[in-house]
Amino acid sequence: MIENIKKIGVALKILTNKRATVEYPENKEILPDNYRGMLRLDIDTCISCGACARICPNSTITMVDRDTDRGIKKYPEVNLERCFFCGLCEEVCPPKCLVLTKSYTEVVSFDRREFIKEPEELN
Amino acid sequence: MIIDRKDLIDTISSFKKKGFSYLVKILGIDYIDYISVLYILRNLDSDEEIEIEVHLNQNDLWVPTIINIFKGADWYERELYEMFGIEIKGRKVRKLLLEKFSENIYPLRKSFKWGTK
Amino acid sequence: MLINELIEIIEYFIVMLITAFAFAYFFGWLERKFVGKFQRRHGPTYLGKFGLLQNLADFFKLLTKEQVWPKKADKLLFLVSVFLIAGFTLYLVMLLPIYNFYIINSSIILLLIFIILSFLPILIALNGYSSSNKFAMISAQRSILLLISFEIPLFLVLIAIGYYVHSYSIVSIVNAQSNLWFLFIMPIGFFVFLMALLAEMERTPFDLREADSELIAGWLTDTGAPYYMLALFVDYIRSFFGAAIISLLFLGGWYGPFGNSFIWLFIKTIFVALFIMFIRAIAIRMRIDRILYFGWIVLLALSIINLYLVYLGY
Amino acid sequence: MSLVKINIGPVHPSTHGLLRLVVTLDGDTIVNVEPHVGFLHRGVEKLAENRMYMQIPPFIEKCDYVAKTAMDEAYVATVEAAMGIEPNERAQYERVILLELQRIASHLLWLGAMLNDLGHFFSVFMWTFADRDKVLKLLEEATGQRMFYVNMRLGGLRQEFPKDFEYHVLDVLAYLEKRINEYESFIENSSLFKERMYKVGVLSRDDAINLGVSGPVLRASGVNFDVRKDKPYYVYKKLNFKPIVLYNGDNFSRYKVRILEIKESIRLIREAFKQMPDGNATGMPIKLINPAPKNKVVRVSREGPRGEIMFYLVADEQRPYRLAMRTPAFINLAALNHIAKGNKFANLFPIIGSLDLVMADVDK
Repeated sequence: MIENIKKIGVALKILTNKRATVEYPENKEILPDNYRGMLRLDIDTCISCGACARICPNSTITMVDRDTDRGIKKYPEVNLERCFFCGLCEEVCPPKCLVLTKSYTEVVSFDRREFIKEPEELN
Repeated sequence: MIIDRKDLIDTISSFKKKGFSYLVKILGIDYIDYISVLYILRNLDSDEEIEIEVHLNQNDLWVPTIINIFKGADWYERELYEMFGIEIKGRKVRKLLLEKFSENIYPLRKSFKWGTK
Repeated sequence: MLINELIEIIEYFIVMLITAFAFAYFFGWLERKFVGKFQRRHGPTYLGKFGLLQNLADFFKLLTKEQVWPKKADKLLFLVSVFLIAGFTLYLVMLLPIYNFYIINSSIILLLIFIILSFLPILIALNGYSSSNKFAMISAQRSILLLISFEIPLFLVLIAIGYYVHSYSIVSIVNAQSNLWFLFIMPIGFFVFLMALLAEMERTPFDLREADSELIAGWLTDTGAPYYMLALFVDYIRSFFGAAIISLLFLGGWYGPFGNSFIWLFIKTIFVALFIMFIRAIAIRMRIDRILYFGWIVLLALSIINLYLVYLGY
Repeated sequence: MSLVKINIGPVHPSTHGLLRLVVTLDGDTIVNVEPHVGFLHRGVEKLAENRMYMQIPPFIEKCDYVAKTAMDEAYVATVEAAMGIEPNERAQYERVILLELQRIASHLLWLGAMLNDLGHFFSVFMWTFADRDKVLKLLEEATGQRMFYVNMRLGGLRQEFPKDFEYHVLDVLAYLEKRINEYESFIENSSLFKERMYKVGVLSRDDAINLGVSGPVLRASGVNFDVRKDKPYYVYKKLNFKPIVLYNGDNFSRYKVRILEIKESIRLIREAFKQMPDGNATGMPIKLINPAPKNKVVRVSREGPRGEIMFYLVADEQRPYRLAMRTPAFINLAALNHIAKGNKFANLFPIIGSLDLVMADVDK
């Protein structure tokens, strides 16, 4: 029985620890600066080479053609339902225009079509 | 080392007597014209490892069971049977993952095509 | 003459009902907050000031859910046993005296309470049996096992108290504790009584009936949402009753340092409830065969020793 | 007594993930436990035959979502062996640090889930999760993602450690060391715990070898085998790593091996930070065309938190021809039937807890 009393002693000491949980909507955790969150595309520097579309393991990036002043060019369009933010596309992009930002803006919506982000929306 | 499947059981038990008492893995590889089954054993004291390979041609795929030498081989053999369709002679083997509605579907064979992108 | 007695009973009935419901409600809330603090998390904070309305929200949520009857379930037996359990528990609460405010003060009130209390596990077993779910079956067997192994030590301790006070009426027992609490007179008896009541109230380490890591929800596995809410509420009321009985019999009910009033009884009950929650946050569930060993050998021996000590005029 | 067959379904409070057990009971003692698996089967081995080398790590990591770095590092080491690339000194040290941090996080999660199976009403579960969160923050700081890091590159890491990463790690380790002693005294000082853990689910030494279990389950039965010592890789020899072996093979020794392994990992990380040379640990960035592999057949085995992870790679030009994986939980679960036979029904869940199963590991 003695060990049980020692156990209660330790338990009382543990009772004094401060809470570890954070009330999410009000205050949020601080993220490190190299956090891989939402994608951001810088349209003008994109040379539409399609490297990101080919490297993506889940093939979530498809090249969609947009007509710009210099004729029709292909730009990446991301399907966020399938993307798991592995960051391979960010590394393989030659002009480094596709970047994963720190904002994990809650990618939530009631409509599945909203998950497919057009190239213009990726900013 | 490559051996024939007839003397598989006594080579494995001879190796077990020599001290290779730990079965690491049984795996199958589909080389289109034959399927090779590998038994990897390890000697826990001297840390050596030995690979015993058996070649099976595509039409009669069966392998004798080593369940009574290594109890650990049970799930490996069931996985082998499910993934490659290799019959395990000497024991009743049931599929591990999908028992129903998966007759003669053997995913790890090269002949098994799926929606390749 | 009969009418004002009747009015007095109804008045008492309402007061006790309100205290029982209020206590059960706050017991549920306090348990979530206290165990939450113990586990370094917040507990409910979203509804109401400190999450006070959380239980209310659960109450209505469970009420709105649909009641699904399993095919093989025995509907009549289930309904009878659920409402009997609820009825008996509330009836037990009615028998408790508070200071000078009680319905019956007969000399055998304590025996009546514990006879009814020992009848509840049988009803719970029936309830589990009627839902014909495998887990509920095992839970019903365990409920009977718990009943058998914890009743005898419980009653031996009661006999010790009764012998000491020469009567079983709770009021006279509490009056006998005016100078020295029974906790100090018979500490062994207090330990045995506490363990037996923990098993009665299905609290860890003896919550075998509702062992969630093994039997999913024990005898409540197949109950529909409204009846689950009723069973949960009854569970909290039984915890209130257990805490009240312990503070009445062993901690000198309404006797306190300054004036003795019913506030002391509530403070002690809340303190005992906190202690029960603390045990729930710490202890691990005992295995069924260890509980039988604990009940039959350890508790039985202790209660006999306790009885012997009291008999010797300790 | 008639045998009762109980179906502990895929969704059960105490199975770790999606595992269906069909238990045949004779009264309260277990006659036979038959696990039904396959709920998390994603066919990673077939998937790998269709992806380029550096596209596969995200899938390999999902095969063991608790020890992600271990699987990721083991796979990338196999590809490096196939291509004849050797990570430089600093990269080896940094990989060992990340591996040991991941082992601590995995053991902490196991500790909480194990106590939860004993009926502990989530107390220790919440504490260990809060502490594991601290370790995950460290890994997040080093790799940029909280759960699936995809952090290993050929010949090194994705990026160098941030500036004062070392100081963050050292004070988290100091905090963890204090907490582990607190947990140990809290958990072991209870007769209830000893009752349910001693001599329960005993696995003898030659049964363990015959069944082919690995990792803490094997070392708790007295077999002195740890890939980090027997086939040392990276800098474990320099950190003079000694495996933890206990001998009576019951639930308690499986628990104790993991607790001591956490302490050993803490010591290893501190030692690694002391000996780490300067330099740059970033490996080769991702490219669409990887260097051609030199030797065809490669076999690499590593020590994950649950046991020995082994990759068997038959290399093709740009895609693996065949990638076979030996995941430890697969065989530990296969041994469950042998261990649990004859025990009480209430003992089944502590035994499952002590085997530290992760279902994605089993189903691959």
